[in-house]
Amino acid sequence: MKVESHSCEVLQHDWVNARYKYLRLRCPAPLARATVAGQFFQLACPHGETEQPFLRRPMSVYGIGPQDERIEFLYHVKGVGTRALERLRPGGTLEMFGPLGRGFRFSPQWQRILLVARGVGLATMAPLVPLAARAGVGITALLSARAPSDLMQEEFLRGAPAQVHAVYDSDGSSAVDRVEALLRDVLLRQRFDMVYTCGSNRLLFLMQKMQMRGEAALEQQMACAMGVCLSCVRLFNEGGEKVFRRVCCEGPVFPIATVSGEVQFG
Amino acid sequence: MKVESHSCEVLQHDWVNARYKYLRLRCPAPLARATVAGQFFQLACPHGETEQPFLRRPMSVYGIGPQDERIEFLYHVKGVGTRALERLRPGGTLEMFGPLGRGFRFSPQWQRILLVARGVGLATMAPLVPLAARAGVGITALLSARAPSDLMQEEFLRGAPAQVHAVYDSDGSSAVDRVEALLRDVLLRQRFDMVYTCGSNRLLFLMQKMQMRGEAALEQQMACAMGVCLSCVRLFNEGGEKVFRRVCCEGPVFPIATVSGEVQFG
Amino acid sequence: MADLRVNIGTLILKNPVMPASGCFAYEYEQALDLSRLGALVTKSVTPKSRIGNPVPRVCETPAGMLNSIGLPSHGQRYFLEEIAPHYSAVSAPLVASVSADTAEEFGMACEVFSAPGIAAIEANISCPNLEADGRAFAMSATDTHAALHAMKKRTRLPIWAKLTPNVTDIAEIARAAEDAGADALVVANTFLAMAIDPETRKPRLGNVMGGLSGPAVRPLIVRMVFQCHRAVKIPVIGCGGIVTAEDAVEHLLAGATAVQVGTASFLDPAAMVRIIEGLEAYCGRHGVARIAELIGAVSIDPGITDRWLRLAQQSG
Amino acid sequence: MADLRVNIGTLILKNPVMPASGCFAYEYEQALDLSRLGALVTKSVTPKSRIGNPVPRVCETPAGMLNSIGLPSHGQRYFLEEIAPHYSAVSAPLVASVSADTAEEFGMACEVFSAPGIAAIEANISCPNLEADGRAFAMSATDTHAALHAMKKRTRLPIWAKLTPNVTDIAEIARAAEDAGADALVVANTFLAMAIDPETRKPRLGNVMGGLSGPAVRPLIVRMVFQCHRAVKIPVIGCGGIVTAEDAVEHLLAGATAVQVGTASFLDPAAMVRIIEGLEAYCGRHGVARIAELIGAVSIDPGITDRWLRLAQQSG
Ligand SMILES: Cc1cc2nc3c(=O)[nH]c(=O)nc-3n(C[C@H](O)[C@H](O)[C@H](O)COP(=O)(O)OP(=O)(O)OC[C@H]3O[C@@H](n4cnc5c(N)ncnc54)[C@H](O)[C@@H]3O)c2cc1C
Ligand SMILES: Cc1cc2nc3c(=O)[nH]c(=O)nc-3n(C[C@H](O)[C@H](O)[C@H](O)COP(=O)(O)OP(=O)(O)OC[C@H]3O[C@@H](n4cnc5c(N)ncnc54)[C@H](O)[C@@H]3O)c2cc1C
Ligand SMILES: Cc1cc2nc3c(=O)[nH]c(=O)nc-3n(C[C@H](O)[C@H](O)[C@H](O)COP(=O)(O)O)c2cc1C
Ligand SMILES: Cc1cc2nc3c(=O)[nH]c(=O)nc-3n(C[C@H](O)[C@H](O)[C@H](O)COP(=O)(O)O)c2cc1C
Ligand code: FES
Ligand code: FES
Repeated sequence: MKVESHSCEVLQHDWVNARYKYLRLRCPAPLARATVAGQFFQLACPHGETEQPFLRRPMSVYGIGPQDERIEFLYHVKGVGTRALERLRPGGTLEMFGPLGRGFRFSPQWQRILLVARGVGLATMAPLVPLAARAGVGITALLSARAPSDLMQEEFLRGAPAQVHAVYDSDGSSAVDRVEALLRDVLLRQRFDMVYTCGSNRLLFLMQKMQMRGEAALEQQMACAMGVCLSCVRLFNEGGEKVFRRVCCEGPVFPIATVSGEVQFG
Repeated sequence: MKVESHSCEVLQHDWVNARYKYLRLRCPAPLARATVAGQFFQLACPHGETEQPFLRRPMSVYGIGPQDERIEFLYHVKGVGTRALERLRPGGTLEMFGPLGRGFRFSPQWQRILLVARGVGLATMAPLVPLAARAGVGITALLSARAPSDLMQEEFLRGAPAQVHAVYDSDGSSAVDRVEALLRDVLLRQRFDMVYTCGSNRLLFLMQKMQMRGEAALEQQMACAMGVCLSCVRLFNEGGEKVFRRVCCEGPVFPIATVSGEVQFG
Repeated sequence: MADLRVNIGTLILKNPVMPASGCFAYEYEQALDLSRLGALVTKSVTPKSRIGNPVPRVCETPAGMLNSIGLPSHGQRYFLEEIAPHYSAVSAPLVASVSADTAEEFGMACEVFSAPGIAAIEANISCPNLEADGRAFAMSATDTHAALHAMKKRTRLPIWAKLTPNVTDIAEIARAAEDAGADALVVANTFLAMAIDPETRKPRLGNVMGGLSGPAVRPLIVRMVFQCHRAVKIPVIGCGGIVTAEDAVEHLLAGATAVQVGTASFLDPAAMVRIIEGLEAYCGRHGVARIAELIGAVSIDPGITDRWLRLAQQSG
Repeated sequence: MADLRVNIGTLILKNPVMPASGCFAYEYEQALDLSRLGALVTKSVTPKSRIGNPVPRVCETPAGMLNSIGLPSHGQRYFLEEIAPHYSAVSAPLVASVSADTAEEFGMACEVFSAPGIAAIEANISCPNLEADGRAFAMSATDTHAALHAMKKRTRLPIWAKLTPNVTDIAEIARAAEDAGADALVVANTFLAMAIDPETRKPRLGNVMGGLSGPAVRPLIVRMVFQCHRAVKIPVIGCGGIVTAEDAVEHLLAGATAVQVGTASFLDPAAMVRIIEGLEAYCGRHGVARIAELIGAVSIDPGITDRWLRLAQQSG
């Protein structure tokens, strides 16, 4: 079976900063071999005295391997589920199923790629970094964060060489017009075989406006994560038509150009 | 407030034999000073992957003190709740509220008491042992079990001196008629200021038939454990009349003579 | 500090939190200061004495419990003489819950309870355990109207009608109760349910069926509170699945003026005080000056379906 | 090894476990061998295409979830051409779920689905999301009868009527469906419910209300299965809150001939196979030779109330 539930052992579980936590698991199967960058798992967050998360939580893989049974996550402690997840201790057990969804396209023949990330988007795109580094593909990264303390550049690159442009809310450099200018500048100087983005609708729509071609990883509320329940739809422009696609199985990675604005709720 | 919820720290949690587990807690309040033998607490069994016990579980105190904030339990791992409870590890937290119910009567002036126990009944009566021992009150105990390996005599006496009669299902010595003969013999040789029993309806009704006066601790399905919901009633004979009493607050300890047979369900 | 007061008709409650009937008795004074509660609601009393249902009377279910206590009762006299006096020193108003077998008996019961010390009567016209298969007054608009009408004739105390959720259209029953003069609605009693032990093949309750309560039912009751609030002008008191202050806020936003807490007290006898304190904190955090502002204040985007449909026309 | 076969009318299922409509699609072949299932039940299809409800379409609740997917559908032709062929190599019979706006449309939909490869039609006469306030055919005995009647006229395939639990008296609706010729009942669809986020004050679903499913509702549905089983002679298929084999046994004991598994598959996509294996183990452990022995086999002590009342006469 391609998708199975696994009882994984927590090997390491540490705070990266005040809001993000790093989780390393030992899986009972060689999941790393089956998982590609951009895919995700459904995590069963443990029940606690005050939190009883019912649904699974989707989390992109942040690290794949190097051992076959090693999978890593990097996540934002945000609500009921992640607060419960956060309390797992090394030696404890996490149930999860996956890998799920379609990952990013990547070719070792490429010369250079551009990664545009904000917040958790960084976790989703992180597995592309070692892939590129190993293949000698050049990496340019534009990382956006609230403040320097939130950037997680180290966690993103994990030692790989890259040209990094960091922008912050705290100094105004992350404002859309300033990022646009920065991006134009970068695009003038470098040619990219592929552009990826994740973590910010604002950045995504900016890149769309700038007619940058590439891939974006999206999020949506999920129940089944296998294409069955139709809860996770988003709207796309495909061949002049608007169509609904399921983020869990037709994504979470989609061509940047196709992503359509969404009916905002409320 | 007399009854409060407490977050207790698990200090020790070990198997006593294949079915019983011993639990020692450090409470955030001097509960030991407020608790008497025969009283119980409502334990919030932790939620696990497969077990999500909703109601609290009533457990008699097995050990009170010696430190003011130390409370011990001895329990049978039996169903959903106790299986979940069993998985708590030292350092973990257990929520509970209590002490609840009315405990056993006891007087340090007494000369000798008789304790008739089977199974978990032993945990409920155990706090009487150090009480008697400290006051120089003689202890005679009739312990009934499936087999010698189930007896838990050490756990019951914890080093206190006592005259023990052990009977077993495995050799037929626990049969009602043989226990009756044994009890008659014991009652002929010794005078008891008080007789206690817990853990077996068969033994209880035998003692009732033999017109032994004393106290029995009873069990019943509970929700509130504070006398509010009326779920835990049992039937009693009081002054020639049959009346319902709430085990949680009018008991769990009742005079042996008053306990009435119950409408057996199914 | 936010103003937590709410009005149920002429009755002013110092805060919107009170116990649910059958989930409260003076024994809780061991765990909380009863005077802190918005009101006290007692276990339903029947005119005649009853012994209640066979044991086991409770069992647990996923995020909830079943009960088939079945209204054991020593009768109304006993209540007035032995129970009510316990609360005389408590500042919270006393609401006496009554249950009866006929509309007429309901009327008479209200007359008996029109006594000093009782601030309002809650009419449990919905207990699912009394009649076969759980049928009750509140399962029919006509019967609801008849019962309330009989009660309003016999007393000048406010009558709160406690509805059953086991109906196709709760708004219809709500309107019937309002038409007959009910002063408030309690939404709602328990859901008729059943659990079987697969190991023994026996029902888990002596009475076979019982009422489901607890967090499991909260989304169902919140929906009904919302529907009733839209259907009537009298206050709705939300009752179902409240464990935390946030759960209480959810009920208020849906349209409840006050809330009742049942099952949660079994898990923590001080739950109601925790909830009151949590409401104060919530109001502080959200800049709510008067908790009454929250009543029915759920923020529904009226344009969403239109915008969604407009999308539809564009999509394949 | 126990015989797990059960009969739904003329249809013989190799075991009593099948998916619930809307909680299954061929994508699950990645997680389990579809041929192991007792039957396959597909997402409800409407005659015309629809886009479904605004997002968010799901949220979680205590021991359950709400959904307001709202029947997005590409229509019946698409189903026959694009969906059904996926299952042609699967040995389990294919049950196509249909939903429609009028009795007549239900009838026509059944005619369209009377096609090779479809073994039975499940009529979703209960979806709470379609009409305002969740009203559906199965909320009225008359409408239920009319819809079933229209369908039976247009097809010779077995029709399973999927009831809504949002009713006062499910047995009455069950009888109406049976009278109109339904070959089996599916008990039941989701409960109309609502959840509000206290932080944002917004409903958690784009559609405001949605259907509650999952373990939270099991005691409610088990009660309804029990009531329907007593009310009709046609098979009842239990659907609500089943996560484990023991939960499935509970449904069977209450009177279900087979069971549908919905929400549980979202938590573990291989849940149905786990349940089938668990049923084999249960039968082994309990010496059950044929699983059909369990249907309606709840052991109710008829004397208990008498014995209890006898007590009552003795007690004060
Ligand atoms: C494919 C995918 C990959 C993701 N990868 C990561 C990652 O690597 N690191 C990370 O920190 N976060 C990631 N997220 C977001 C993450 O799933 C949510 O932050 C998380 O579910 C929040 O759960 P909670 O219970 O803490 O929050 P709550 O707000 O309490 O969640 C309530 C419900 O909403 C859902 N939900 C809340 N936020 C989101 C969201 N943004 N997307 C989808 N569902 C949501 C939850 O799953 C849950 O069902 C990913 C989301 C998706 C869809
Ligand atoms: C006052 C009192 C003191 C007790 N003291 C002890 C003790 O010291 N050690 C010990 O091992 N056991 C004791 N018990 C019994 C203990 O409460 C049950 O064994 C335990 O609740 C079983 O829970 P479970 O979830 O493992 O079993 P399950 O059978 O899965 O329980 C299901 C439900 O039934 C209830 N239940 C099951 N058995 C009993 C029972 N015998 N009495 C009351 N409710 C029950 C549970 O609380 C739960 O709500 C005591 C019971 C009472 C009433
Ligand atoms: C053990 C128990 C006993 C109850 N007794 C009564 C009662 O006597 N009268 C009544 O109107 N409701 C009674 N109820 C219903 C509650 O008042 C309340 O409506 C229901 O439990 C839902 O609220 P909750 O989810 O907060 O428990 C009882 C509920 C429980 C759990
Ligand atoms: C996401 C989702 C979608 C559903 N879609 C349908 C549907 O299209 N047609 C239908 O008859 N029932 C539908 N249902 C109801 C289920 O078939 C089932 O009746 C309900 O979920 C109860 O079972 P459960 O508790 O096992 O989930 C849906 C349920 C869910 C959770
Ligand atoms: S989450 Fe179910 S279809 Fe995507
Ligand atoms: S458990 Fe509630 S009255 Fe005893």
